[in-house]
Amino acid sequence: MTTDSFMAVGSDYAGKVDETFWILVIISGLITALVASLIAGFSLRYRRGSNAWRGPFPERVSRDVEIGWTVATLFLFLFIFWWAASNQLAALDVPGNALEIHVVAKQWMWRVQQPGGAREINEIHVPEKVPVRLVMTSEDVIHDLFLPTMRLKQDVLPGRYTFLWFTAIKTGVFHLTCAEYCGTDHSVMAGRLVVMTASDYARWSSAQPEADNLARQGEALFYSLGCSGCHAPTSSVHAPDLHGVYGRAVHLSDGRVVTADEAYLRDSILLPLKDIVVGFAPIMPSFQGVVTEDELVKLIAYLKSLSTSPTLPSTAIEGGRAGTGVKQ
Amino acid sequence: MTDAVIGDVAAETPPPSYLGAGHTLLSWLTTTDHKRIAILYAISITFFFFIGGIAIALVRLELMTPQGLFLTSDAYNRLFSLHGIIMVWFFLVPSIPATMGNFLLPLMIGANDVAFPRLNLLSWYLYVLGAAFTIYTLISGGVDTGWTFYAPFSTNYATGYVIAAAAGVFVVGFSSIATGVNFIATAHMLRAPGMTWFRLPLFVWAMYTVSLVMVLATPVLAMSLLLVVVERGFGLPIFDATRGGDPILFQHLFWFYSHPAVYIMILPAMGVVSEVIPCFARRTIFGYTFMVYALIAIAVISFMVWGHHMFVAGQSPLANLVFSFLSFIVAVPSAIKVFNWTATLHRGQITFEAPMLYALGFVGLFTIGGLTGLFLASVPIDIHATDSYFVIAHFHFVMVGGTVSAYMAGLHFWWPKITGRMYSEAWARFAAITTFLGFNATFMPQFVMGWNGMPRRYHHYPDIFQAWHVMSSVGALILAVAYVLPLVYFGWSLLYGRRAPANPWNATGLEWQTSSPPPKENFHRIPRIHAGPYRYHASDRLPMADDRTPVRPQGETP
Amino acid sequence: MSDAAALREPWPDLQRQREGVTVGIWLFIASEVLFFGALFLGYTVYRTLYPEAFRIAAAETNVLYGSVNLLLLLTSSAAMTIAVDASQQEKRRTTLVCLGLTMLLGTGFLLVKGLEYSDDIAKGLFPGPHFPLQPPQTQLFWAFYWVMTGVHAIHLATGIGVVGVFAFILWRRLLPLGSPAIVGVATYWHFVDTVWIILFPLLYLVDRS
Amino acid sequence: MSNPDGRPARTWHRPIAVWIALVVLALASLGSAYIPLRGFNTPLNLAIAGVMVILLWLFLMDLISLDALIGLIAVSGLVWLSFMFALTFSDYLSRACEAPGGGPPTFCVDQKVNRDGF
Repeated sequence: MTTDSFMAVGSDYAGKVDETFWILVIISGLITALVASLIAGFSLRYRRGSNAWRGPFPERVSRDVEIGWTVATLFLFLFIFWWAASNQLAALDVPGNALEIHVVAKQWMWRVQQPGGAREINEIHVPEKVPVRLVMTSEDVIHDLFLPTMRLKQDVLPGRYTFLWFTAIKTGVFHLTCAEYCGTDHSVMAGRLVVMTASDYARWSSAQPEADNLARQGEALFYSLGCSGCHAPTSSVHAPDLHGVYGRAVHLSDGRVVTADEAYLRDSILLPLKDIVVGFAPIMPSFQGVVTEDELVKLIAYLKSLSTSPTLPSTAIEGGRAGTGVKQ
Repeated sequence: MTDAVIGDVAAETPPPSYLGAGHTLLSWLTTTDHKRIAILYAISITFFFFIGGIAIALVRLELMTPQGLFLTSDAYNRLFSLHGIIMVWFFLVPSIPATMGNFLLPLMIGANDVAFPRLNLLSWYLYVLGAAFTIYTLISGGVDTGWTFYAPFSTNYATGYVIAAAAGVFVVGFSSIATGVNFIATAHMLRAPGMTWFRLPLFVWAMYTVSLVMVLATPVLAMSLLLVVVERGFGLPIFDATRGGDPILFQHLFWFYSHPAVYIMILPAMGVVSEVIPCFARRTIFGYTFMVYALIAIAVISFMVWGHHMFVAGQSPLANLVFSFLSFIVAVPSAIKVFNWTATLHRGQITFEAPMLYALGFVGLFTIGGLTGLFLASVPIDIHATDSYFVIAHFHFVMVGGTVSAYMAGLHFWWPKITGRMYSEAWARFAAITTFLGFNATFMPQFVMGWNGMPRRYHHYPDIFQAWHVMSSVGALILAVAYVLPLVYFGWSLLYGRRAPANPWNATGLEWQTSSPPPKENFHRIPRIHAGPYRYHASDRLPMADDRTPVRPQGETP
Repeated sequence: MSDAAALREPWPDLQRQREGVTVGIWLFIASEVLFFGALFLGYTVYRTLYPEAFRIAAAETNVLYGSVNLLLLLTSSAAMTIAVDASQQEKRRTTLVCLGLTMLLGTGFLLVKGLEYSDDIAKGLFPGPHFPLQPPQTQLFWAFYWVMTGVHAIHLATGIGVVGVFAFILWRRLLPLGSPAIVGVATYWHFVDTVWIILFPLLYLVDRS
Repeated sequence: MSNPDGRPARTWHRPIAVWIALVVLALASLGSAYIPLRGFNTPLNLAIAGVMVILLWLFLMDLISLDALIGLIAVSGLVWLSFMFALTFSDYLSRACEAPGGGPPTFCVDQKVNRDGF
């Protein structure tokens, strides 16, 4: 396996993290040097028997000194906080055009599904200079996807999606490891992040044997699992039409309004009684244990594709307002 | 171990030392004397220190090569889990409070004993019971959850003896609550006449504040472990994601204890160092009141920063920022303390006996440990550094470089008081310097490899980290030697050491005004206090109390 | 019998010792508040996340048993207070009777609790694969029900034991009536009562209307 | 307790009075649970429980006549509990989705959480 160093700077964000890190190293180095040299200096000058002058230290001065260094420390620390936090806040917003890759972790492997439908194990191929958003979940314990070159890591949790995004600026093969202790083979739950030029990526993607579109696979599931029996617009069962549901505001029977994003759709499939849409009876069975995480990924991809399809009218959700204030 | 000492001391003067007040094993196992309970604790935690040490020695040996030497991954996981559990709960948490705290708190405030002597003994027996569970876990095959017991790994997936291990920690938690209750009640109710709050030595303040943390944090640990046990044992879904449970809730509960627990470990260390540095600098502590307020501030704010362990766990971004902010705030009082210790040296008459060497080492290592804490409090840095060797190095700087150094400083400082014997100064200085060097050799490389992306709890690792791992392992070997040495020269001192005078360091604390070792009732009459601690300056050199006469005459001929 | 018999090392006098015991027991209570507090936190988090599931699940608790138990414990607390007051006025008989009454009421609580548990188990309300309620989050409520009431029952059983031992000691005159220990025993008992007062609305009164 | 000797002989007057108050409150809480108050049932029940606890602590546990120190200890447990609740909920309550139409953010776990992973 040819892997570049752990510390290559894989993204602009990684460069910023490094910058912050080294400035912190310099500040800490200076403070440590100050303390160390004071200790050494005092130890030498005021060793027993030296002829240094040792008078009392005036109470008032000592008080001023205390207040002085307390305030100085406080301001220094608050400055570091502000600086680190503002860097962080700037990185919170995911670009809207991010390429979405699904990652399912289990003891002790990473299963990856590309938006084009290609499946990978312990490898993630991404194009260079394109924002990539990883949508991750775990089938068993907590794992953590660690991309050292991106200076990113994020716990991968069972029963829930967590996200990471980055824009790679450097092609190559980089490390990908698990950083949250997950049992026996935790240390070998590793893989590769392969960053390719956009054209290489497109070529690679289409050459994959399973490059059947995720959404198309999801559509097949939608019929084979029987979802269409109720949710098809022509069905006689009173169930919400799902066209355009993704990203919309959904009014629930208990008065709440939620945005139908991945997490909502996931819950609606696994735990249908949790959020009942206003105007519908709670008749949908739970698909917990019936669909796997991989199948969920496909189903949700299909539902998302229904929102982007221009030909279908979006009469989907009763009482649903247009998706104001909703991103993605 | 001490019988040899007692034999001839007891015959000397009418009120025998606490060591001479009964020679049978039963007299030790049923004692309610805080000094003897301190000895019982000291023996137990020393035992566990070396068990935990052996576990990590094997781990460091295994890590000499990227593919390991002789352990399976399961065995490796069990060893580091055991190391964590034992070192945290069976050594570090009780280390200074249960030994030196128990021994010195009543002496320093001029009391005969702690407030509830029988509760004190009970706390030791709880420790022993918890220890029994842990030993059972150890011999039946260990536990593989790490010391953090994260759900759902611990509840559903771990293959080790999770319930037994959790039971051990649960029980030992109550031992630390009992100690905390005892210390707080003692500090409030049993101070000698004239011993006002602002005349208390900083060690007493440290014991007081650490007890506060123990009493208020430990029950949450107990409950979170109980919840893990009921989920694992009875299948009740508490953190089970398939039934709506949230594994992050466990982390909130766990770190609500375990972050303050770091301060349970470091506050007493700060107390010890605050006693040792003034004594060997012959200078009053700089900024006494600020030191007190800093202790209190740390004890309170330490409860509000736990979320910085969870920046990548799936916590909300807002919570990340809140916890990051509070974590920077809690660093301020710690920094103040470092500056004050340093300033105490100013215009002193400094000598460099072993306790002082350990204490100065503490200040340096704690400074590095504290500053790297700032890295981990900054969200973007933490995202890269958390769960890596950077974190390992950081908390070992605080807990080993900090707490263990201070523990050694205190042990050397009060050894003459506790045992009535002097130790070999030359060997002790050698051990102190070796500790400092070995420590840095072990953990400095871990900062480097951590930042370079070496994740923690890894049995196999990429080849590029091997050089750093080897350096670290060699450092660990030096450190091991430095920790075994005291065992040897302290043992020698018990048998052949020179008899200690009542006040070998010419220190001002109240504990030095009674004989070495102290009589069973500590003082032959309760002292009256008319001055604060640390009056080392030539101009105001007065003892804290009027009762200067030690119980036994100071005729210390070796 | 003199107070000297109740005085323990290292206290200078009985008054001081009484204060000390009070400080000690209240510290323990503060610790217990956080012990149960962790449970309350878990309950609150999940109830905030799944209000609907908690409503469905809590409808299955037996409010009659819960209420009877609340009254039993409130009464036992009153009896305990009378016992403390009586002991301080050297009213030996009243003290012992009230301690006995306290234990009796506490035991009554455990009996009722036992009946309730067997009903719950008969209805299959112990979380597991064949749990009768849907959605799955209802099991969270019941998990907390079992842990909360279980931990409380253990505390109460301990309380009965401690009161029993203490009553025996007073009965055999091993300690004088004025012993400060009674303050500790009583404060603990009241705390266990407190926990039930909080648990009652959380477990039995959810969305009854 | 505070007043070992000086208290008059009416041993059981105060406990009984408090007991009556507690029982009345308990029944009130139970009764109110069956009156539809549209979401205010639980707050009301908890408020009543709070009053009951205050009564119990002040009069049966005798906090009212004890030292301020004891009061401080008693309150400290609750204060620390409030740290735990406040900071834990700073996580859970901010795992919120953006509310459409500018309304207040609705609580919904798992929505857009964890965009902090970078």
